[in-house]
Amino acid sequence: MSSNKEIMQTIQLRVNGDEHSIEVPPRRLLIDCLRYDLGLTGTKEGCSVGVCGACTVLMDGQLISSCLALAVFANGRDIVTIEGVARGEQLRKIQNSFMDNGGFQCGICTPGMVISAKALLDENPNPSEDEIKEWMMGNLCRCTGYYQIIKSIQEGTAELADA
Amino acid sequence: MNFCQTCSIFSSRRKVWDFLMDMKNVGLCLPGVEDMEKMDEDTYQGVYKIRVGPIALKFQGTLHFEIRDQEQWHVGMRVEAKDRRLGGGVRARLDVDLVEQGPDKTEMKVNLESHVLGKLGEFGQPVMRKKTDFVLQEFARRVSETLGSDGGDEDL
Amino acid sequence: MHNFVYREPETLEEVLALLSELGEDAKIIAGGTALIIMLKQRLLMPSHIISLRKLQDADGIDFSEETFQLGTLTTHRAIETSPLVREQIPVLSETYAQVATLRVRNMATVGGSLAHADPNQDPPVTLMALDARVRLASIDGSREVPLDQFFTDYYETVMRPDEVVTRVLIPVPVLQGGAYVKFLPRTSEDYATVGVAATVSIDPKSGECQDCRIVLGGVGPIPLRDQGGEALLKGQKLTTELLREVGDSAERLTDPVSDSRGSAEYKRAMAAIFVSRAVSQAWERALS
Amino acid sequence: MVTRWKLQVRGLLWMTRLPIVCVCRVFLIPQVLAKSVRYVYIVRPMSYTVIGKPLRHLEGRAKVTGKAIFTADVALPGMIWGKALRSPLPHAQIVSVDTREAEQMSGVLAVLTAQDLPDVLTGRVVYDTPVLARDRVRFIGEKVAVVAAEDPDIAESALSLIEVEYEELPAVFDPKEAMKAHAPLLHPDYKSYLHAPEKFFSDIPNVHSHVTWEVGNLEEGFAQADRVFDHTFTTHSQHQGFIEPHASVVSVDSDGRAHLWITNKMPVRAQKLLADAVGIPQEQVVVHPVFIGGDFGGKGSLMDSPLCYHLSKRTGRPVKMVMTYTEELMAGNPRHPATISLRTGVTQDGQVVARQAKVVFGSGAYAGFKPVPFVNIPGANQAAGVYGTPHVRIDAYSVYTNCVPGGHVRAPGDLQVNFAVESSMELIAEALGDDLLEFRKRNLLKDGDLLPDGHRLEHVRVDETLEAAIESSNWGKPKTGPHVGRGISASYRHIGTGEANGQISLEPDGTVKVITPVPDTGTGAHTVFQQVVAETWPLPIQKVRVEAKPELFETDSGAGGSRVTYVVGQLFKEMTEELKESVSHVVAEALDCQVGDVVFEDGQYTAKGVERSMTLAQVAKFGLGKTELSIRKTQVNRDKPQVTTFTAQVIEVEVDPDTGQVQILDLVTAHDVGTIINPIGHQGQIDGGVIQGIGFAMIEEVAMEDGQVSTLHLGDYKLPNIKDIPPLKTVLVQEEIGPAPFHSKAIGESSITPVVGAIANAVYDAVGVRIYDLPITAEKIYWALKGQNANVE
Repeated sequence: MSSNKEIMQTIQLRVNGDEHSIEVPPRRLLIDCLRYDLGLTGTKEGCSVGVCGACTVLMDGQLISSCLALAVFANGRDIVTIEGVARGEQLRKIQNSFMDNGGFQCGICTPGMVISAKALLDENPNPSEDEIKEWMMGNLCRCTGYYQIIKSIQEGTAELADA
Repeated sequence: MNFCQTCSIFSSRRKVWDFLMDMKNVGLCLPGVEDMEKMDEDTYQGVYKIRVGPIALKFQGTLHFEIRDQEQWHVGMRVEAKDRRLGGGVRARLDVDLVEQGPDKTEMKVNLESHVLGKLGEFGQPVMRKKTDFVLQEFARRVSETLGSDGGDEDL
Repeated sequence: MHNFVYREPETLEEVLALLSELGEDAKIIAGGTALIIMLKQRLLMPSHIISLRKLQDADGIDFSEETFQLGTLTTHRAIETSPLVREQIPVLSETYAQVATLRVRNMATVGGSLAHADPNQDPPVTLMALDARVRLASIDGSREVPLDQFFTDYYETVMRPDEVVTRVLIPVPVLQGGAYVKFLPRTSEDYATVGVAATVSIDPKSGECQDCRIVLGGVGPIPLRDQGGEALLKGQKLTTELLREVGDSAERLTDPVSDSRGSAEYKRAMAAIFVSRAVSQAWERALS
Repeated sequence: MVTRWKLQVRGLLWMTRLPIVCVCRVFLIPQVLAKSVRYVYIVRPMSYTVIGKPLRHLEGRAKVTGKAIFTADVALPGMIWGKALRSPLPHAQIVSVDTREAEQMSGVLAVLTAQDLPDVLTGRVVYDTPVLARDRVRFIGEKVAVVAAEDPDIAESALSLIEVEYEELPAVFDPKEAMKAHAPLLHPDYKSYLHAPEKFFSDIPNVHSHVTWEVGNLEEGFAQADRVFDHTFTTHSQHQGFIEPHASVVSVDSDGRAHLWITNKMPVRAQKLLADAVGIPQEQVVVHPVFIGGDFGGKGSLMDSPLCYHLSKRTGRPVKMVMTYTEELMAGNPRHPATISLRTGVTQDGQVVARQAKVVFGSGAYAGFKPVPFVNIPGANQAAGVYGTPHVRIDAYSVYTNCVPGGHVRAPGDLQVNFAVESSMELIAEALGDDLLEFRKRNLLKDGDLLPDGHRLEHVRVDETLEAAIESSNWGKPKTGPHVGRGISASYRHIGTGEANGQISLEPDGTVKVITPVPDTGTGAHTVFQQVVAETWPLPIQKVRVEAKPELFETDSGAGGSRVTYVVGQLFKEMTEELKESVSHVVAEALDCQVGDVVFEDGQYTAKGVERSMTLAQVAKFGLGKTELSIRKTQVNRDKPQVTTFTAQVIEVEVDPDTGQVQILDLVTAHDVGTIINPIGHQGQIDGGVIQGIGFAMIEEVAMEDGQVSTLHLGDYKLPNIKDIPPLKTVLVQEEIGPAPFHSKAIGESSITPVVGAIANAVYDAVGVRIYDLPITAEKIYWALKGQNANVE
């Protein structure tokens, strides 16, 4: 249990297009690696058991809970976090849509919501209300009651917005 | 959590009483109890192991006689045990009443009030409850079996 | 979480050799959705974690004349979205689609879910109703276990510590109609209060049940197959009365725990209701 | 005199998908108001430039890009982690705590117990809560020791090495038991606690606050009654369900100043509370602003921050503590469970003339999470509901038990009591053979009526609101199935009062900067301030900047109690007018003209007869160093407006008679609103409240057995997800009358309250099952139906 004899492992990961080589203990969770080792605190921790979706990231294009993945899982993989959704100052249309339609309030679930919504729109640019619900049911939001999130997704696209 | 178990034992009340007074016997009838050791007249120390799937719990603790009332044919025991690795424990109160049903037939009523504490209590309580219920059923069954039984009532 | 050594072998042989060497000190990780929670809670503190994630050819869905095969690392989502599964065994993709949320389905694997043996899961229930078998491998060789003999208790199976699930096999053709009905009185991504899978084949001439399987999840220490209810159905036409009897038969079989999804008594009563719903849905599908 | 029109906002305003019906009623004559009304309402059609526009929340970009920094995101050089050891027992004496082994562990920097801390209690009002349990623990989850380590895993490991010896004490979990003569006393010294309100002391065991609200004469009221009804209801505990668990970071610098980052919507209050809790002067605490990941009333306490302080002081390192969600559910500050007993006197012709209510709240082990001076649950005073009752007496008891301490959750007490009131109204109407709607309408509050707290209401819009809800729903129409039912419920919510602070200045770049100590908890409050200032001037919205700087203020009420738009908005409106006046003086000086001649046009200042014009930036430059271009103000607003806000809902459900499962087919929520400052935020409050209300009514329960919470993660404590939401229709009964800026009203705590009563009533209408005990689960309905079939009912 003591930390001094701990075996470290070097992992290579690509986060939002940037290559990183980091030394982590195998017990390190991906969420902690992103938040503390890489300083990408846009990924949030809510429930810690994979239910709330605040920690959602994309690993090789698939939505996962970064609180339920070891950092070593991401070795050699491609990770996209909320920080990688916009291109620099240029937002995606879905991000603008969340702002225009009240898709967030406190903002704690928003990174996970936006990532999930973007992944949906990448796969299905015109989702029906039911398809949105089915896809997004793993992202909890306590503030909005979801109605304005549905609207944000219906009116958004995964494309980059005009700068 | 409260558990009750009642069974009929084909043995005199006196014999059942004597049997229960020897903690070694009690230990043998409780599945998972190991290394029961006498500390003093009323206190025993032991290890209790229980498995829930891949989770192996090992409690170390004491069993203490609080009541030995032969006039009322009532035994009261207190159990306190800890699993240090997990940071949790069990506190229980076990009450046994013996009712004479005939010269060679005794009804044993077992009542267990148990609390799962700390980390252990935080998760999987429903399954722990089920497991505890099983242990108690098994206790009644083994006591009956050792002393003779009519198969026991499946009365929960 | 505690410290552990993480191994990520690339061949099954290496996995099995490690398991044989480390025994109970090692735990297998695949998708990780269940194991990582237990590690976080420190309910498990193995010294070694052996990952199957780098295993070659351990995922995938294959279809032959006799069996439908799912590789151990196939994700829930892959089964849910596979056109082959949808076409051949629609009830299977429907079942996997009802597991928790998209993120869980993207990570959780077929083999992992079976080895975890949580009685509240959905897939084992349907797989059992499809007469599935599990292929296990150890350093001593491999064996196949019918799923209805695989689970032994809460979170427990017949697997030895040195064994790993390599494949799930479903005999084909499966029965004509299948349904998985999940009772969710709270939220839509909850575990089931009770989940029931039913598969039915009907004689087109007589309209009578030729064969069927009924399995219940969430109402006992393991998924429960109701052979009594199956016997009641076989050779019969469907009537409301028969459905009620089949439901009652299932109810008697159940041994649920009381929890936030309902009291044991309620779950028992719901088992009867949902068995009859699953059977009538499977029946309808068998006819169409 | 009254023009009334109905307007479908679909496509007209920003909402296109959700059906919103807007009923506007505009009084053309301002003098309609009675003299007793304190506020002069000027009614005019919407002709604002920024008010009423669906503006993006100003912090939106930070939130959708992941750049918004919340407490748990704060990273400081050398930062270490704290974790708390919690009591496994509900009530016990602490015999000894042995931390030696934990201290030895590699990576552990400090282990503290109560012995290492000053003997000080803390709390939001009453100081009754120890930072670490000293000699006794009073609930499962109470903190007993704390470890600081290099990482949270090490800290967690060290916790299991701390040995605590307890001697168990008799515990009491049910408030009714706790009030009995020989119940164990949890806080024998309650009366000596700091800020314990003497006025509300009680001699009943464990009752730490007994509040009475009374109007009329109860005896007289019951004497007038032809029939008297008694009903008792019980309600459960609900967690706020914010997705961000409580977190704190404290860094004690070399000057001994404590820098604090905390999930707290009242940061200035937190500064004072922390100073008291750790024994340093208030100015030694510097609160840094952070985003707050959901509040819903629950984030007003210090939570772990005093521990962070002590650990930081001990180790010389910044210390972060983030509660796990399990800790939140075990030891957060959930909604108070309650027992509500109502006695109602009604005349032959269906007039409610008397209401006696006894409301018992399970306070939990400590009262320190309660933020009101009387240390009780304010919503209890709604026990007459929206019904004008001449004789009312309400007794609210807040009772210590060995359970998790309760706190405020959106509309605290309102939900519990409203469920009881709205259920009992139907029980009474049914017993009288009266029509459910007519019985209600006959008894609704009217202008000039007194609320149970003695507050006189004016401009009561409950009738119109209820009517609007009915009209937009299927009430009275044929049902679509045999197990379909509809339920009505109505409520009111006061507009909160308190102290507001702010600073407003004209900046060299020509923008107006607004500084507030109030964080935006997600309600869009900062955008509201921006709009209020921009409209008042008027300026384009981009010319107004809002910043949260709690560290600049010494006192402030912070966010909560449906107060922010009213008290803070009003302050900023006045300050804007003052600043504008100052600017006019500067302009007059610059342009060498009379102040009265200064004109502001098209974003430029000029004056009558003067050729030159100045931009705001030029004015700022000219006025550089002039103190009057930066105004700072404190305003205490204790005047509870006589206008309140009403909500009426009609909910249609279908019940599966085989399982008891309830599906909401249609939910109509009608609101009596003033000017809507920002429709995005306004609708967001309505939507979120409704869904939180559904969670409370049917899904969520902090379930406890012998003081032990059994729903300890979000897999067991379920929050409604996007697939669980019903069709929602919002009806806005609008009238430009409201005490807040531009005749706006409060909305944040309105929509949540009536949901539970409406569902309960709808279930009864659908299958004849009357729920007296919340939550309304499928299982309860199922067993009730079973009982009915066996003719038990």
